[in-house]
Amino acid sequence: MITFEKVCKSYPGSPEILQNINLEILSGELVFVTGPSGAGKTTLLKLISAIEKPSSGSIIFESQNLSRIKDREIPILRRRFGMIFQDHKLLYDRNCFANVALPLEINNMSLSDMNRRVRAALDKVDLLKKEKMMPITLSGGEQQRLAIARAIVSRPSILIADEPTANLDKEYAEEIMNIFYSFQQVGVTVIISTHELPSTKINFKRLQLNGGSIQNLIGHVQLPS
Amino acid sequence: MITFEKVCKSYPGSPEILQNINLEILSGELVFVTGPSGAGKTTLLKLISAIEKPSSGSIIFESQNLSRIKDREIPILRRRFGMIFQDHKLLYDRNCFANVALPLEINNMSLSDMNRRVRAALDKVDLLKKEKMMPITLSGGEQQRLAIARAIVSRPSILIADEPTANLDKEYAEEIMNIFYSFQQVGVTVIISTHELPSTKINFKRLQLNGGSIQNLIGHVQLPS
Amino acid sequence: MFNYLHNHYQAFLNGFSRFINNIGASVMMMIVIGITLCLPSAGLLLIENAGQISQNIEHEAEISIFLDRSVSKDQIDFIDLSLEKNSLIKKIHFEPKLIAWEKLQSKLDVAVSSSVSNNPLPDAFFISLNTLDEIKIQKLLDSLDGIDGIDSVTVDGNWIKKLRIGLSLIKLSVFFIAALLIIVLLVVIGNTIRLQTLTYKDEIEVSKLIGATNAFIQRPFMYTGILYGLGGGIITISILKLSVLGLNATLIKLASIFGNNIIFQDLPHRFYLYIVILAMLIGLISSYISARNSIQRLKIYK
Amino acid sequence: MFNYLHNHYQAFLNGFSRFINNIGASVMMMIVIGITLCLPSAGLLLIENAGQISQNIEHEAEISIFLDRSVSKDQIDFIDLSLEKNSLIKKIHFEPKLIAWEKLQSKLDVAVSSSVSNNPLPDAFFISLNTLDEIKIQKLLDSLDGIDGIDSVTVDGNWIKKLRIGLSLIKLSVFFIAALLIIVLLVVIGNTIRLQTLTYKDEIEVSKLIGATNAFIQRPFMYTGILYGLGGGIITISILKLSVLGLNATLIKLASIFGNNIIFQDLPHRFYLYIVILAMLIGLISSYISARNSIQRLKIYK
Ligand SMILES: Nc1ncnc2c1ncn2[C@@H]1O[C@H](COP(=O)(O)OP(=O)(O)OP(=O)(O)O)[C@@H](O)[C@H]1O
Ligand SMILES: Nc1ncnc2c1ncn2[C@@H]1O[C@H](COP(=O)(O)OP(=O)(O)OP(=O)(O)O)[C@@H](O)[C@H]1O
Ligand SMILES: [Mg+2]
Ligand SMILES: [Mg+2]
Repeated sequence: MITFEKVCKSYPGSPEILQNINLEILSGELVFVTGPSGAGKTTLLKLISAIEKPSSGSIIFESQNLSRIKDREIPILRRRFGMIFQDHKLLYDRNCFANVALPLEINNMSLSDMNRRVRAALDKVDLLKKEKMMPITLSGGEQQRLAIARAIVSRPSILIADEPTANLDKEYAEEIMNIFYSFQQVGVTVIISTHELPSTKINFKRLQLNGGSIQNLIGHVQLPS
Repeated sequence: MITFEKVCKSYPGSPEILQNINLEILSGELVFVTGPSGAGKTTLLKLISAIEKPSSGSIIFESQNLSRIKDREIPILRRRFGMIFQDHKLLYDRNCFANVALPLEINNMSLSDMNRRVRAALDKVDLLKKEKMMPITLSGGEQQRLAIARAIVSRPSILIADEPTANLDKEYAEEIMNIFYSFQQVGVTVIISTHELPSTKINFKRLQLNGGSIQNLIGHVQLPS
Repeated sequence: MFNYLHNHYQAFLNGFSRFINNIGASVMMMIVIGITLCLPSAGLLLIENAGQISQNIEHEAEISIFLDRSVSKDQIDFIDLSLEKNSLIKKIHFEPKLIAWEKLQSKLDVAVSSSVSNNPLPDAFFISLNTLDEIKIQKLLDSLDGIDGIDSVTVDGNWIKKLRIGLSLIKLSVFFIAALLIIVLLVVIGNTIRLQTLTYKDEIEVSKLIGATNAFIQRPFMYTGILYGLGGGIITISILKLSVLGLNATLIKLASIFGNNIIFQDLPHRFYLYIVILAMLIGLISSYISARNSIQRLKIYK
Repeated sequence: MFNYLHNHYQAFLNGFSRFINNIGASVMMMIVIGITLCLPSAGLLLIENAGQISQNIEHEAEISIFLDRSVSKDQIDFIDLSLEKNSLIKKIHFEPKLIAWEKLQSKLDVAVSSSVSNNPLPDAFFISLNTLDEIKIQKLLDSLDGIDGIDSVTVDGNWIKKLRIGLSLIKLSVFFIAALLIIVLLVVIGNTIRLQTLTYKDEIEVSKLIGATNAFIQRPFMYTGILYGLGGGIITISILKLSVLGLNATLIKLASIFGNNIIFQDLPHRFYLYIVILAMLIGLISSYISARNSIQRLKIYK
């Protein structure tokens, strides 16, 4: 589904973050991107979602070359993604319901469908009781869950999550992981950056980014069940 | 230094978060506030820094009653605090140096002193190389460290940190904890909310907030050395 | 198609709610537009009125031909005939000396005129011309000079020239001011919308990140701009209408001083419609340009 | 004290850098202020000029007293004496019939006047009064009526009254427009500053959270407002100065048409200073009020 070929990425005025990355993510896979702070995890996810373009090499997403994508094709691409950002990027002048409804609004969905889908998503992250509240009144962990609800509401074919459990205690973190698993079960490709691998028994692929920006590709790992 | 007497806190339109809290934090103590997501950790820290006022009960800070503090006394109070927020609250239109310099500007410090102090703080969190960069170009963990630099630059007498290591991998998290310890060593009161206690050997006090918003006060704990 | 309409309807609702949420800014924008457009509109009113006056004036004399006091009826007829043959002459008016004297008497004080026993004035022709061309007029004057019975000829046209030059100067400056003010409005509205996009920058960034097109994001701002224009236009025409009514009421009260021939003509009603449409266009154009620029420039992940 | 100055210096630098960072918005604000203030300033110019003209006019006649054609030298002297005793009368001007006739002849067409053989006009006194009080004037007229040798009395003051009423109407409307425009400016600048505080809301929130006072936060905005005013004021006086120069140059060119007695008096130089100070005050006041409100209203932690 996603193929990196000799991808390098450097930001203007700083050394190369990613060097000569080759990797393949198959449709329906669950992928963890790990590595120390500053290793380039977020950068990798931004490359996949066409927020950044590679300095060299090519990224192929379903036969579309993201390094040469046109600006006006990006919105169509992004609507297929569900994205959870490290800093949540919630809208603090809309309530929880409206935050989650935003992707559906952009997809021009009818009001009744929207209602149903938003409620279902909020329920999944245990925030249905708070649908009328403003995000600013939510705790850090609740905000993180709200961001997850917004990512899953439009039933994306790829879920990209940047440290989605950073602000959550163990219990909630596991619950959230379970949501991701359940999406993977129905065929969604899930890519998660984290600095802590989950302790549940599940098949996943791990991409370890080292601080020196060399990538170690570790194959499918089966945790002891 | 800080005393809570029968403190209750509820937000308009929601049930009580904190019920009848009594606690005492002594000058120079290292305090961890723990508890599940939504238990009220952030709320507790906001009460101490006079961002929120208690619904009932009184909070005494050095013989000043924070429940009855006047609006114009708050800035003077806050300048004694170093605060690290769960969502960092960095200014994205100023570079790293200027972000850290902000508290000193407010204190009306001369440029040369400012330069020295800001550099020292950035060095402590390992960001001196990035002083000219904009926060947006920092990784999640780097932003968190920047927020820490801003909190310590004005040499506060109290450090209040809301999940300061959420976005950091184990190594960096330990480094940051060491910074907090070193502040405590020189007499600064340090209050940290976290969902993961540090694994280092050190004396600390732990305030456990349960989801039911009843507080368990656990005394000084000496980890096995 | 339905989708497209639904899209615009949603954008309109969104723009309207922003308009309401910033009602302070909205009201002030509308007042600014309203008052600013008043100026060129009032100018338009003036031009329309002045134009009518100057048209009425056009029919009056431009050349006065005074005849010898001893002129005979035949001579007068002959002069009349030769004037009527001349293609340059648009209109001929003969004023017998008796009527001229009566007019002068009514202009001078009664006390003065009553003491004058005999009519000192001659018969006269007053003619108006098709042309303002100096050379042709000079030729005409030369030809008139040769006719028997004509005592003297005076070109009266100067003051009309003055009026016309004055009017066209006013017209020019009104258009100049109007253009200037419209530019100012475009800039002011554009800047307000730009500042507004800045206050919505989080929403814009997030919308872009989850797949909204620039067109989608900028549409509500355009509706806000149109609403500003609509409100401003309505304020303009209200002020204008009230001014005309108020002014005319005052003029009627002051009729004893100024004479009651000065009544402001109201603008035709379609002009009011034009003003509102112009205001809405200004709102649309400025918000379109500034929202577009601002949204394109807003880097995501900032 | 040093601290205080240092504080303000920092705030000024901060405000100045915001002014520069938003140079687009700043330039447009200054243009808006500049053009808006032009209007009342131009009005001031007009009033100053018109005031001078009307002062010159004040010395002319307001009552005309026409004497009998058969009046004797003694009678004229007697009338003159009794007029001079009257305290209502400011100025007396006697115009012998010969002079009046010459004046009329020069006004009428040569052709007409040359055909009038004998002078039809009487001697006349033209007097101007200290008062415009209708009752007093009526009394005076009654007393004049009784005097021998006076044929008729006419109050000529109407056109001056008209001019005065016109002038005071213009004055009033200029002040009205000025007040209106200053309010508009206050609102526009205030709103721009308010929108700007919104774009700086993160900075304001964080500053509050780490101990900045409201005064500290709002100071840079006030300096931005003052800078807007300064720039706008300079634009106003530049436009004004250029207009006066340009207009006078044009009037001199058109002297052949309009006569060369119309020359625009420039405003005294201190007026230019006043305009700039006024503009800066407007900037200060509006930015103070709006930044204050906006900053107080901005809840920390939103
Ligand atoms: N826009 C940018 N311009 C310049 N440098 C950047 C930019 N974005 C990221 N960087 C740098 O690239 C490096 C990798 O950043 P990235 O955000 O990918 O790290 P990360 O692995 O996500 O770290 P963390 O776990 O702390 O979030 C960092 O050193 C960061 O400073
Ligand atoms: N301003 C507010 N208005 C209403 N409810 C609020 C407000 N702030 C917080 N709450 C609610 O109070 C509860 C406790 O919030 P708080 O932020 O203190 O939790 P926390 O312990 O910090 O959680 P986390 O670990 O997720 O950050 C949450 O359920 C939250 O929704
Ligand atoms: Mg990251
Ligand atoms: Mg919290």
